[in-house]
Amino acid sequence: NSLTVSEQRELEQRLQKRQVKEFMSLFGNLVDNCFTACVDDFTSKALSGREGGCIQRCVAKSMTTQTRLSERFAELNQAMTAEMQNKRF
Amino acid sequence: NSLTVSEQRELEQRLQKRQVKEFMSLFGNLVDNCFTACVDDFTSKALSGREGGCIQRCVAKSMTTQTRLSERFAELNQAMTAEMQNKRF
Amino acid sequence: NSLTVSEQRELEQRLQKRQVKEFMSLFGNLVDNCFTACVDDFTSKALSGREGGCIQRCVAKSMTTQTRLSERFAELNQAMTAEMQNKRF
Amino acid sequence: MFGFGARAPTSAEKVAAVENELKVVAEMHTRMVKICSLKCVDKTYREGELSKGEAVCLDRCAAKFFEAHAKISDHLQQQSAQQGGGFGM
Amino acid sequence: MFGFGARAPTSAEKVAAVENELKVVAEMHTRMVKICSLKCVDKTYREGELSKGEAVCLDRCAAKFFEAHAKISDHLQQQSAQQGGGFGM
Amino acid sequence: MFGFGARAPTSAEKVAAVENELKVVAEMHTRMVKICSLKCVDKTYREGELSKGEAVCLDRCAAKFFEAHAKISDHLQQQSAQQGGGFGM
Repeated sequence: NSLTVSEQRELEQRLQKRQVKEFMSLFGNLVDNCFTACVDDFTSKALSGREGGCIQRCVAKSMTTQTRLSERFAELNQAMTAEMQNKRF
Repeated sequence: NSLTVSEQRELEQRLQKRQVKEFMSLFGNLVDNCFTACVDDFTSKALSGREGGCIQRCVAKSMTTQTRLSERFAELNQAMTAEMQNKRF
Repeated sequence: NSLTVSEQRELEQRLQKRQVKEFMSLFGNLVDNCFTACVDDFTSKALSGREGGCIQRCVAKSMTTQTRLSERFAELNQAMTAEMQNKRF
Repeated sequence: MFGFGARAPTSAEKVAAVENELKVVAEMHTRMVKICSLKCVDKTYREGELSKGEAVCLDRCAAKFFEAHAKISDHLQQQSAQQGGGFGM
Repeated sequence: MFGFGARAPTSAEKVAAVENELKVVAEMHTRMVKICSLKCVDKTYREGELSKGEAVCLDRCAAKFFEAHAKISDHLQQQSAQQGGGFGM
Repeated sequence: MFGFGARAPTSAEKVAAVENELKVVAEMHTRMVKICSLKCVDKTYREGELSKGEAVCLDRCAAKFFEAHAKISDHLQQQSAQQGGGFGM
């Protein structure tokens, strides 16, 4: 299962591409969620102060959420992997 | 439109990849649906007996649904294909 | 940033593939939306006149919506690109 | 629409064409399962089996889905022809 | 972020870079159509045409979407810079 | 399931296998973020920070998500084995 140096380099390139893709989808979901949650008044074509503030808080809160859940995910995933290793050997 | 043996082998390999991908997305949707439908109590960090039972029934029911709809799909798709053949010739 | 003739040809081929893919996803969304919005009576296995009419209006309205929003998108995207060019130089 | 121009298709193109056709059918299947589950299956999961009513609803939903799919495909072609094609993209 | 390091980009990389830019724009377009249709278009489909009110709503929604998109992009860059980047992934 | 048959895997296959494993984990992560945000985070965005209650809810939701994920994976394997595999596809 161990990779040679050139395989590792190939893998890293693919993962970098994936990361760009994931960041794009993250950004897209942020736009979806925050626009959907904050913008509801179509009597004007410019964002109101209230809408702009809501979007700013939505982005901040979403990023804290993302960070917190990613920490939990890493912990839980590590625990699960360790448990599976124990079962296997 | 008929494929040579080597083309057929290439196609089979691709379809196998697709099948793995589709199974993954099926599993993912199952997790989404059953977690969303069954888990709503966050006063504890372990699944309650009620939630666990709900998930088990959700998986069973979803698989029956999937199987039934796949049978209907196959029938309807065959009928549609036959009809299109008749129109063409 | 400018492409050679052969690079341009390669790009066009890729964009054509993407366009087919986008049309497919557009069509899929249309089916999702119009079926979800219009079909709710499962006492029969054939579409009723009301459901069929609703689907027809839904397709027409969705296409007008798509066209209108695409025009707005092109205008806004052009304005944004122009603005970014001005900032850069 | 999926023609290869004047020359004979390469092996890769032939395989891709068959793969694409199967992909279109697979996506239609996935879409149908999602929509008809949503329309017909009770989400409380008090039971792990489909009720008689749910099963009949799934069968009818599948039939209506195929009919709607064909109808929408026809409408789209008509309207694209009228508008000079393109659906605004 | 999308640099090719010190060496000159290969043909494949140049084509992929242009393709990627167009893909980002296409995804933004798709997202806008989905959100603004949801915000502005009545889903009963008693009419096959957009009402005056719906059309105006779509125009304003498109403008607000572009503004929100830029705002969110800015917020994200600021917060990523503050947190030392990464958005928790 | 992801075996390479009798022969030794090629470089491309080895890289793809590692990439695939990481992709499965990444999708699970994305899914968890989406579901737990939906379950725990208030969408009015009057505040830009997570409340204490929301933070605790996210932690518990993450733990429950992992438990449910494992449970569903087990159920699926059992039922697939009983039904002779395939999940109807």
